[in-house]
Amino acid sequence: MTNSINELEKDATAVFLIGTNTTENHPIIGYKIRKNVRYNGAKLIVADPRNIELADIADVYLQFRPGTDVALVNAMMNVIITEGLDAKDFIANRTENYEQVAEVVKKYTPEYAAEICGVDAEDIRKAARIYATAERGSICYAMGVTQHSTGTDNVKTMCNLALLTGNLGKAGTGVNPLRGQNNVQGACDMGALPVSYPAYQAVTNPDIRAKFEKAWGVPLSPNNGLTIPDVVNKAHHGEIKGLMVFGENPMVSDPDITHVSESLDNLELLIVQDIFLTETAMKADVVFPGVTFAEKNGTFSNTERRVQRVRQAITPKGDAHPDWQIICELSNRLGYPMNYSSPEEIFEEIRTVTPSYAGINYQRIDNTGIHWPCPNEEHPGTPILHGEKFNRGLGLFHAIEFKEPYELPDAEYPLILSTGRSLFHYHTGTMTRRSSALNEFMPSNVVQINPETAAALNIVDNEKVKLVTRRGSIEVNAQVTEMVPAGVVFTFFHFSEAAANILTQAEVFDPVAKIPEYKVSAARIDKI
Amino acid sequence: MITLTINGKEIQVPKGTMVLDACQQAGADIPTLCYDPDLRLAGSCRMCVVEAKGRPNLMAACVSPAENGMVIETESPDVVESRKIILELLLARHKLECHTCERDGSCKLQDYCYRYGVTDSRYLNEMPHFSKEDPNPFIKRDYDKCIMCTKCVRVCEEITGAQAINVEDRGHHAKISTVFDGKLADSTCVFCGQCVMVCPVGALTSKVSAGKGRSYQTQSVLTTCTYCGTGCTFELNVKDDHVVGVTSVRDSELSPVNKGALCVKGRFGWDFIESEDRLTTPLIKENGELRPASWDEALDFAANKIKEIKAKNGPDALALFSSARATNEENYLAQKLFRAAIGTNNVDHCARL
Amino acid sequence: MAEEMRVLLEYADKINPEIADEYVKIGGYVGLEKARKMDPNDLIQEVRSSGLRGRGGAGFNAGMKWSFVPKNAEIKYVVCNLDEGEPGTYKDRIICEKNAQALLEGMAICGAAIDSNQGYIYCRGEYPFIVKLLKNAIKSAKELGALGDFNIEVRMGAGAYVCGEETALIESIEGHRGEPRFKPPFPGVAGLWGVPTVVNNVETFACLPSILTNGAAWFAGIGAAKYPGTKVLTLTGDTNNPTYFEVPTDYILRDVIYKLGGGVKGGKKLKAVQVGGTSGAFIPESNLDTPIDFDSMGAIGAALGSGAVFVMDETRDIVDIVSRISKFFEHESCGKCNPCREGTFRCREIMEKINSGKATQKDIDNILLLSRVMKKAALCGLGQAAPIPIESTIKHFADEYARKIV
Amino acid sequence: MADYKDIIASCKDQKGGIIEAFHALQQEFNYIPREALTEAARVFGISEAQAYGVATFYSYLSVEKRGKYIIRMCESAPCHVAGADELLKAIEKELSIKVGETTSDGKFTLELTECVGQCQATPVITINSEPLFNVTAEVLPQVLSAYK
Repeated sequence: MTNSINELEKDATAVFLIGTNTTENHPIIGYKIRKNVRYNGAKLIVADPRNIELADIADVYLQFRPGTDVALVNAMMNVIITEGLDAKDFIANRTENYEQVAEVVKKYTPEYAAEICGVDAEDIRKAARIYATAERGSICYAMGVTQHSTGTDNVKTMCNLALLTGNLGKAGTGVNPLRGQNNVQGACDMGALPVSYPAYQAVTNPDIRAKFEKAWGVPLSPNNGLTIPDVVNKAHHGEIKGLMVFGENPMVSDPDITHVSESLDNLELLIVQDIFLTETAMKADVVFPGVTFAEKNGTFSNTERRVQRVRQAITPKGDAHPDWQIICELSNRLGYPMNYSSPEEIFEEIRTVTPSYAGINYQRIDNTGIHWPCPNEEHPGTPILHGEKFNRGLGLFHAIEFKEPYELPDAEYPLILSTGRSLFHYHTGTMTRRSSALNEFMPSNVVQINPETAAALNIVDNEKVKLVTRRGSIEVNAQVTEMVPAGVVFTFFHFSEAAANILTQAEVFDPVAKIPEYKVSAARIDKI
Repeated sequence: MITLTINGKEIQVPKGTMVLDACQQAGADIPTLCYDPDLRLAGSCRMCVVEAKGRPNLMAACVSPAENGMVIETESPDVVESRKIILELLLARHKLECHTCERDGSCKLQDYCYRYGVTDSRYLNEMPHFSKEDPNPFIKRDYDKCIMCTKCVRVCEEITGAQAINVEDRGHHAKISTVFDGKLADSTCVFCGQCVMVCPVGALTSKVSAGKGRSYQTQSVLTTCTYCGTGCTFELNVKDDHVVGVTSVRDSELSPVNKGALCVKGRFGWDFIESEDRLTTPLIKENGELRPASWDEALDFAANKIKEIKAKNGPDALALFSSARATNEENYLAQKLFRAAIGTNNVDHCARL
Repeated sequence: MAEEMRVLLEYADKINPEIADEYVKIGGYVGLEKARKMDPNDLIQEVRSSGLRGRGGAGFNAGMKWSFVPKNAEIKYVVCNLDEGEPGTYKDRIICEKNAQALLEGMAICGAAIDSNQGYIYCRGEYPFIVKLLKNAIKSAKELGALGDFNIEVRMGAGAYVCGEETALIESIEGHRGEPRFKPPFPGVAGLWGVPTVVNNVETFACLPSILTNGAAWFAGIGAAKYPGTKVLTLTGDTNNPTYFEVPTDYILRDVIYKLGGGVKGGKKLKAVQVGGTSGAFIPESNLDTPIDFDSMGAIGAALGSGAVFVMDETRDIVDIVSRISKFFEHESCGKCNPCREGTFRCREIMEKINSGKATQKDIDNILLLSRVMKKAALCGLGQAAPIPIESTIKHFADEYARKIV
Repeated sequence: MADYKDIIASCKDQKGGIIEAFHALQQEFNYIPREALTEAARVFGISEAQAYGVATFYSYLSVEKRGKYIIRMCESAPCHVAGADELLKAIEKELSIKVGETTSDGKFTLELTECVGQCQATPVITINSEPLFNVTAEVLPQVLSAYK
């Protein structure tokens, strides 16, 4: 997030939610937005194919066709420019490449986009006006925007919209991806990415590489590494021989599980380090028992870049070891000594190679976490990015054309399938399926179907059906609900026994971010 | 600034300060049941009444603005008498089963009865019978213990925004209910348990923690939630080296993102930690079956295999899927392991999924 | 002096209250016209100096109340309290049935004083026919142009005595549970939908036209000096003449009962009289020579309240009646605050126990203690007043209780 | 019967007018049907739980089905001393129902009420809000026979 969470409760006078079912997937953030709307009169625009809870209190609700984000937002920009609502000073002083965007969005009139997106042109105008005329407008999005073959385009379009209206760098504004996992921000910050060391320092940059070679005392590879989908594919081809999976469960979370399974089976070595014998761990050659967040010390960095403490409450179960110790042990056996006495000592090393974390230490975040960047110990942290200038200097507009999703419905697979999360479960269910109350409340998967679609298919609520795509099929109960529009079906990916990712596509990714297109697959429903 | 006298002590407070805050500033501990600084004021429990000189009635400190020249007594005979009688009235409607109550030891009604020496109620006669089983796995609702502070209604409406509950009926028949007094699961309740957080007595408790330990038997450890990326903080309740519950931290310094508010997963989804299914020993695959192994055996096995592959196919034949669930420290070490110890940048995690 | 003095009800049954024109013909809407020409400050001052005090119960100077309304507020409301729920009271209904236009005119005068063009009448749910009457009366007045730009909307309650409390009434107009708000803020500062609101009773508003027409000094000269004007009373219980009267405020209670009321029914002796509705104190025969005005009543521990006068003859069982009254408060407590919700419930329990002859002196002590706490700690007037009949009867009719306890 | 949606819609311009809508619904149905309460909550922008709280607060509103004619017996002190208790017993006997119940033919529901402001002619009962004066046990059957 460019901005902090609490600004959504107090400072934002308009919030544009797109592709985020906030009250279910980031409940506390959702509650704050709702509070701001109800009690402070903040305006709310919700763009989501599903009629999510927050749509009920939205000033404008755009129930658009999955995958048409760029057309929708380009049309909003068209309205803003046409009606002279753009932030001319901000554009002139702080951005570049505006003209190209202005040129591209010309053809995206609300009527043109309305046709593509399946919404009312007037609603696009309303949404554009609300966001553009708000004193402080915030954009929040989640996987609904990113999990597309055009995910990067979608995100860039959101940035364009914020740049166009000057909604950056102030409290209550910003472009705010709501990140789905407790420490996905931190994992990225720490360089758990194939192209960067900690703090997004490129592995291909010789100066940076030299810095890390010095810090770590060994020569380092100059080449970008592989992303998860590439690793899976290369394992399939036999080029990747050994894989260590640490606290992940690709056998549930990754696209086209059949393909993933074959890839993992093809490995010479699969090491899995986890707290449960996950679907992935069952395939492992060796399994290391790690511990939960309750059994170790450390830090998590949340979606607003706030680095916070995790504290050990109990001793590790059985002979499980804190994960950091396991990694050290393994490293020592590989001839690269890692001898840390505590997570705090590791954190002290992190600070020396991670400029954005340099000013943070355990004492400073003992009570209240600090937002990075925090370059030194006197620095209070940075809840709001891009205040005076952007990292690259000027904010760069990207002219983006709308592209259709890869797999569109056809006669054989007439429905659009999207996948996502429920309030009551988390990710691959490793933890929540083993939480007694959560699993009792929601013990199995469902597929959400609009009543119209259900009627056409002669399907009633709670009926067990077969959900089929070109990759495979699962059997789930139908949940007939107005939450999804006609022609769109939605299912959850938490349930390994009816795994949504049997259905999703492994061959289609966003070309830049390598994110799978979980939000659009062509599907059909068969009666059983 | 205005000046007022509290228990004979003159203090200055900014205009607009409530008498309750002024009293606290003056070191007077005012009992409250319906007051919550994060919620709309109710002024209804009347436990916080104080005596202001020259006023015919007692005033509820939580809803009365301090005025210049006020002379206030916080434990005068009239005040103490009123608080005692209010406590007796509440006791007369409160199912007294402290011996099995989850909130024994962390119950405001109990605390105040102790403080004012209220042993029993002279008004004990007919008891209300509001409780009925609500079949949900999260929240136990025992309204025979409810003292009608309405904090649950307000927190549901104002913090969570679910608006699932309200006061039904009126007068002595008034009770907390969902629409048509139905099950929580059939209402707009999202089981965030904010109502459990604010309940001052044992009317609303966690079913997941039931019977596992009371507040005085547990230690609390402040930590950060392991689910979504919001970064809520809470306390893990620990008894005999087991996690037995999650409680909220209302302090905005200790809970800067959520101020004690949680979602259903954060508040009720912690017992996987104690699951029987936990992996407690290393495993090695032998003849297609995973079997327990010692740490040395497992680590040596992994290290040797890695070395072998690296020697044969180069470091780029190896890859790491790191974890968005693990700590920064662990992710740092994991990528360092692959980059420095093995020599490949094939490091990724499931940020996209 | 033992005559009625009819000001509000002067033309009772002589004009049709629904027809503004008939009211105009007897001099109606002259006061409003006069008020509209005055500077609002002068108008407030005029009302203030008339000495008109609220006829609803609290007896607050009406002009003074209006003067608290912030001048700079953009939106303000005038609200009429027609929720007369005090048992034995129906004088606001009579005023509407006989002279509804005076109420409308009075509200518009208040509107002119505080610069508001929107009024609400909150009529109790027991009076749907009055709602109809008022709607017709408003329509007629609007059609005649008598109210100018002042609009009045009628809202109907739904059976809740507590909504006679002004903040509960406001909550009810807003569509909420009729639970009283804590004060401050007072409605004059933050009332209906959070904006400054004047809430007055029907009778208070209905006094205004004559004050404007005849002058403040005229009004101030009627009745008791500190509570001038007339008061509409309703006589119930063991009276020969159960009806309504309008009398000057220095009229004494004995004359109400014996002259206007024609004495106690059946020629029996009087045991007690309860003034001001069911929350009023029980007054023994010895205090009958008290004038009915607010302060004189207050001096004997009673209250003029709504102007209901409930007569009980020598055969009446005081404990039984108070027991019934305690049931009323149990039923009407909104349940918001502890002393009232629990207190009214326990009061009823104990009163029934006493009434059934099973109670001891300990129960009397307990109910007196509870009464004391309710009076000083309850949130609103309902809980504070509920114990008054109990306390006053234990004080003045101790022997009735003594007879019933074991 | 009129559609509850139309009834509610006719009140929607009255700010905060959900109680007015409830009255209008009761005019038609004599109680507030569940689906109507849900609709009213939606129209007036409050939660169902809030609407339910309002509907159950006021003694003249009911969320439970009631008879065609709602008899309310005033119990307040002036009616009490005029013999309300005896009259109540007579009504219960005459209709063979207790307070809060509805006759088996769905015609009468008996409720208690506090003062209805007609104390010039006690005891008072109301039938569908119309006050009836000086009702005694003797005249009761005749009074009720007027309601078909």
